[in-house]
Amino acid sequence: MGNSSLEIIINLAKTVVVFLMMVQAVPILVWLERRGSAFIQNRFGPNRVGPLGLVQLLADAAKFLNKEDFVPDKGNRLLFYAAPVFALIPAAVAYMAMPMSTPLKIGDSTFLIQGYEVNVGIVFILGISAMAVYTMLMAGFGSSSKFSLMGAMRASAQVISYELALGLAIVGVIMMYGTFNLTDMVLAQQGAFHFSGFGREFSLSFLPNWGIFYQPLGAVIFFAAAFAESNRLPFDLAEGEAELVAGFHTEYGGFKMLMFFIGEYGHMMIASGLMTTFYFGGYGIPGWTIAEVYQTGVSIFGSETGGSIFSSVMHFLSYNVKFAIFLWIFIHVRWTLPRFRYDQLMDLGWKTMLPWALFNTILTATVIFLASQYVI
Amino acid sequence: MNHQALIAILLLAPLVGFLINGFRFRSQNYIAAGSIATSALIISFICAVILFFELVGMSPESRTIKAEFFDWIAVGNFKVNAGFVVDQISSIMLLIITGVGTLIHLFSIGYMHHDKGVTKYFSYLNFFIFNMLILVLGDSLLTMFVGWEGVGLCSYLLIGFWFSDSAKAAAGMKAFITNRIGDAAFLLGLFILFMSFGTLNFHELNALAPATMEAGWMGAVTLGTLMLFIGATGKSAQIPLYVWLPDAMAGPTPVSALIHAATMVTAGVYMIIRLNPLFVSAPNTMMVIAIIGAATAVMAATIGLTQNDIKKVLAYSTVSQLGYMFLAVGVGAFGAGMMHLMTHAFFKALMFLGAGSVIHGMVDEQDIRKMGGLKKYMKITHWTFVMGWLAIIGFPLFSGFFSKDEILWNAYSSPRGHIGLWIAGVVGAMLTAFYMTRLMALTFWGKSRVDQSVHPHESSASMTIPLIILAVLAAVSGFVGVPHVISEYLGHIPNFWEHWLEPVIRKLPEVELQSVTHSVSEEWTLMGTSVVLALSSATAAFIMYTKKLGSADKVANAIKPVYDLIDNKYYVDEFYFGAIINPLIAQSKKLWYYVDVNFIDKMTYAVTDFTQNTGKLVKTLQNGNMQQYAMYISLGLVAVLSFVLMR
Amino acid sequence: MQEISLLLAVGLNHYLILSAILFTIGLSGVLLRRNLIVVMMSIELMLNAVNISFVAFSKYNYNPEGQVIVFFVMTIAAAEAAVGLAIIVSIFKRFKEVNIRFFEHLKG
Amino acid sequence: MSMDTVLFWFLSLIVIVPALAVVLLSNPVYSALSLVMTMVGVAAVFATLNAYFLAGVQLIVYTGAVMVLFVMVLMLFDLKHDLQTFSRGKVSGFLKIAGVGVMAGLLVGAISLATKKPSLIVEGSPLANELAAAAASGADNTKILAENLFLRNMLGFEILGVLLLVIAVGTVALSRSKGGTHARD
Repeated sequence: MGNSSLEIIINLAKTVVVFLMMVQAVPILVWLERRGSAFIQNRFGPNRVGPLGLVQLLADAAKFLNKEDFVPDKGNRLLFYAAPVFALIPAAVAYMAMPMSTPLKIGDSTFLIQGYEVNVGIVFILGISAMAVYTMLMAGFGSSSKFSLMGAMRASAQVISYELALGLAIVGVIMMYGTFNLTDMVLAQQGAFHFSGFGREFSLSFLPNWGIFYQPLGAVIFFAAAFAESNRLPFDLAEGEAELVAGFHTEYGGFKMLMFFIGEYGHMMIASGLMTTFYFGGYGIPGWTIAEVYQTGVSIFGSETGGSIFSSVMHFLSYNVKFAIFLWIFIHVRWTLPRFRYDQLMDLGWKTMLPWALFNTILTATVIFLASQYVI
Repeated sequence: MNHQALIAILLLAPLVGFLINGFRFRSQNYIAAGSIATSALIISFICAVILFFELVGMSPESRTIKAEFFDWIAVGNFKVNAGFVVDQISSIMLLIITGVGTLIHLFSIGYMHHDKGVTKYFSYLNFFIFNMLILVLGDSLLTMFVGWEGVGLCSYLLIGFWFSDSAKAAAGMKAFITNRIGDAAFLLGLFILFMSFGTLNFHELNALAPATMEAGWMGAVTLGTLMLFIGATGKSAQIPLYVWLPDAMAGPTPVSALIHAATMVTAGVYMIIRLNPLFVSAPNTMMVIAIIGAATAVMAATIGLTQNDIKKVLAYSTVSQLGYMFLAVGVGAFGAGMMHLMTHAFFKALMFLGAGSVIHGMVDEQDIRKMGGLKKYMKITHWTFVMGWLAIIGFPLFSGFFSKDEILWNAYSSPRGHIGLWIAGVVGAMLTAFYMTRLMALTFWGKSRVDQSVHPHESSASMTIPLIILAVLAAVSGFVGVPHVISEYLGHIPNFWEHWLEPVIRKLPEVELQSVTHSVSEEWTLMGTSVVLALSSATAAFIMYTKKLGSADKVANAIKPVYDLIDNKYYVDEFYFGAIINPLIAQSKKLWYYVDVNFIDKMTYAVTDFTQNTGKLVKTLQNGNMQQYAMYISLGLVAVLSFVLMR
Repeated sequence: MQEISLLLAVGLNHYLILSAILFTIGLSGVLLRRNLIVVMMSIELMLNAVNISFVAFSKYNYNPEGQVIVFFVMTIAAAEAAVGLAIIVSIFKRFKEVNIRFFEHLKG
Repeated sequence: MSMDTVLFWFLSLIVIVPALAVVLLSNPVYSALSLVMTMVGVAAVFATLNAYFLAGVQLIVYTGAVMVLFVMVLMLFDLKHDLQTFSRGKVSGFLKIAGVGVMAGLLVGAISLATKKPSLIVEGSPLANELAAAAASGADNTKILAENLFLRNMLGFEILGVLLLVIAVGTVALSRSKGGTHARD
């Protein structure tokens, strides 16, 4: 955790900050989603409260807090209350492992711009976010409502099914970078497009060295599976309004409902963050390596601490720009695509994405092997 | 093609044929079954011919082709390879087996075409050939024993081929059990030889054969070879184990031709020739062999006089001729024995096939009293049969003449021969001439006594072609081994036979020691005597059974006690039953009623009762309750853990 | 002092005893519970207990084989759970209950 | 009191209390959710033992797949009527509890006896030095695990693959309704 007590305190505080950042991003996203959907579908969004309806969220929050906190009569109280809490925790814990910028060096102390670094980052994030299923199951069972239970069943079946494709899509990335560590992956995507293999060097100066150029198929599969994992349209069978009222959170209202919301946006953020990290260079800035940024900072501020701060800020911005683009894509897709039917969903998962993900894995392994063994 | 592959193909072709036909044994398509089996044999025959000419191309001393496929048994010092060897002796056997075998397969297509089990029949035949080839090619006694047992099995299967007839099934069992006795002795012989020499390989055994003659009866070589010879009496139908062969005629006639005349029954002779250096070292064994051979030759011939079944006559004739072969090897004339083996294979196969043709033409009638005058219905069969007849009675210049004459001459002149043996041989030859002529006369010549309902007819080409080929062979094959005295008058035909076998035949040591030489005139005298006696006997038979039909009965009445004795085959079967089998059965029944029922059964019942009761008791533990099982496991774990800890 | 050092110096036997306790809890579940699914969960508990000791040995003996075995155990446990649950579902379809006594019908 | 010690005691609490709950709670849904808690705790224990990859796999496989199946099945059954929690039978019940108790004692005894001997910790694995180095530097040992799994235990790995295929087919065969996926049973 750190060497001195100061570092420990700062690191602990940092986790709280990252958590709050994540939670506070949610109102912005909600606003963005509602405004965006209004533009896309040509209807009224939030526009009365405050400029551009920005204060609408505060009003909403007040409403959520004041709503009646009811529990279904036949329901299981314990599970009913536990479910929203568990919705929040895995998402937050997983997001904290995401590297958001270069480490901040102040004097002898080093602070990572992420909740904490995990060596097996990918596995950790996958494992933690897999626990989100329980939230839905608990909510569905605790509500003692047919709609909720069916929603929960659908959701969990869907999440389990797509976890396979998701995991296999990532295997390609892992094989390519040879690490589970997210920071190492980001560092591996620095600079211009170049790689060595078949006894030669290949390079293209106008392209960044991003994973998307090595793993296009994997990226597509991962992105689609991430949609399914976060239960968003076009995969929101679990809460399909037309069929199940609202799925597993039919019986929820007020603040508990809000927590489900945060959890769902949290998953969206994890997916966007992973997408950025795996395939789009993470916090890296295209055409400007970390060392160059650092040197620039040093020359501007005249000190190493200044350079480090400059680098961290710049990369944090870079990361958030990419991150925001993916979040917007999530929102955009939600309001433009229709929902799948359940059998289509399962067919897509098992018969299309899983085989392609397997193919991608085998192809990647073959190419990596050949590139290391043979000379053209 | 290398030799190993050739031998492999030679061996595997019949096996493959056996497997193909064996897996489709329900099929009744006799053309398919026959052609598969026959072509397998043709392949083997071609391989045998190639191998033979390979041998011819080699120098006389090194005429050996070896093939070792894999280690069969390896226990301590005892090691047996699946090794096969082709040399002068086995190459001749190969040619006989595959050649005659091919002809008999061909004959069978015609003979068996109406039978329901034709595919099964052909698969057995092929399997027989496979085993016979192993017997012949095996380079050790143990490999030979595999084939030895295999041919026994096939013989059993084919004798009892029509097993729905209980008499025929019983004949099969008789053959099998009789052979078992011989095989037990054979195995004992194997053990004795392995104990004293430490090997079962023919080559090594022959090399280890002691140079000095072993006197007495209890020496390892004498005892071992004697045991082997008892095994041979079982397989080759000699006194005292000949009784199965006449009954074996219950099988299909081509089987009798192939197995019980040409090939399998000669295995005993072949085995002795194979091990001739060893046998030479045991003069007492040789003496026993010669005496038993001569006795069998005479005894079987006398029984042949009275038989009325065409196949039985031929069967006793076979026993008698095998006796000649044993007489030959018993007096040390291994070459003559081998030659008689070959000529006999030709003419006896011919006569059996001819008999088959007759039986086929007469719609399964085998009694010669109901035949007669078939000459005009079956021309080809008749003339080929005549060839065989001339050969077997030793008509000059036919094959049988040369081989039989060689045997008789050796029986007299060999240092281990005796004038008594020669007399027995000549008597046997006279009797042979008599009963064969009787057979000819009753079957083909004279007036027809055929039933009105039966219309004899000549057989189809697939049956007559083998007859013709065999007839030619029966007539001329004797010229491969023409004796010196005759060849002078025939333009000095060299004696191929002697030259061929010379390197593998051990000369009797007495020949070098004794300086007794036999004059040419002596040989001429003996030869003339035997031929004249045989021919006059044949003439007498011809007159008795064609011109003066009643005279045979008169003679029989005149010597009624003797005739009855012979007609009942010397009561040998009855003797065996009375002296051995029935007491054995009675004792076994006693054992069954007292020992088995009172002790063994009770003991086994006690064991089963105990098991059952324990089972009933323990059954309650297995009540399907999984958790109780888990409890047993954990209690066991507790027990083990506490044992480990408290120790 | 002995007690304090036992509390403070965590070593191999601490993990082993943790594993043993977990194993015993799982075993008692297998022995005593009537609900088939809970019995299966208890089996998972036992497997996890064993896994802990494997990993502990792996760490303290510097031998990666222990972790490989754990990997295998996990795979087999997943397979076992899948088949076991399929059987339980069949039994539930037949008897509308998952009491372990219905498994007695499988003894044949 | 170092961080590791605190972690260990905390985690053993996290592991054992839910484990007890699994066995003792009469509602199987609670049991299942307690078991999830135990699994997470075990994963954390793995992490304290430097087996980070295994901890992740434990999370993915056990909590993410196996336990989800359990919970789903339980919720599908929705057992309305009360199921007897514990099995009956005075003698066997006593035997079982006694057996478990004695075994617990014996196990703990065995462990404490055995660990007094230094021989329980053995050197000699071919990768021991690498692993020791990795442990010393706090680095990840996933690579060593991979080398061991894919080079030295290849056959086992392949057999596991075949086993999984068989299991997949067998499970589908067991659980499908007669007449195809869409037929009523």
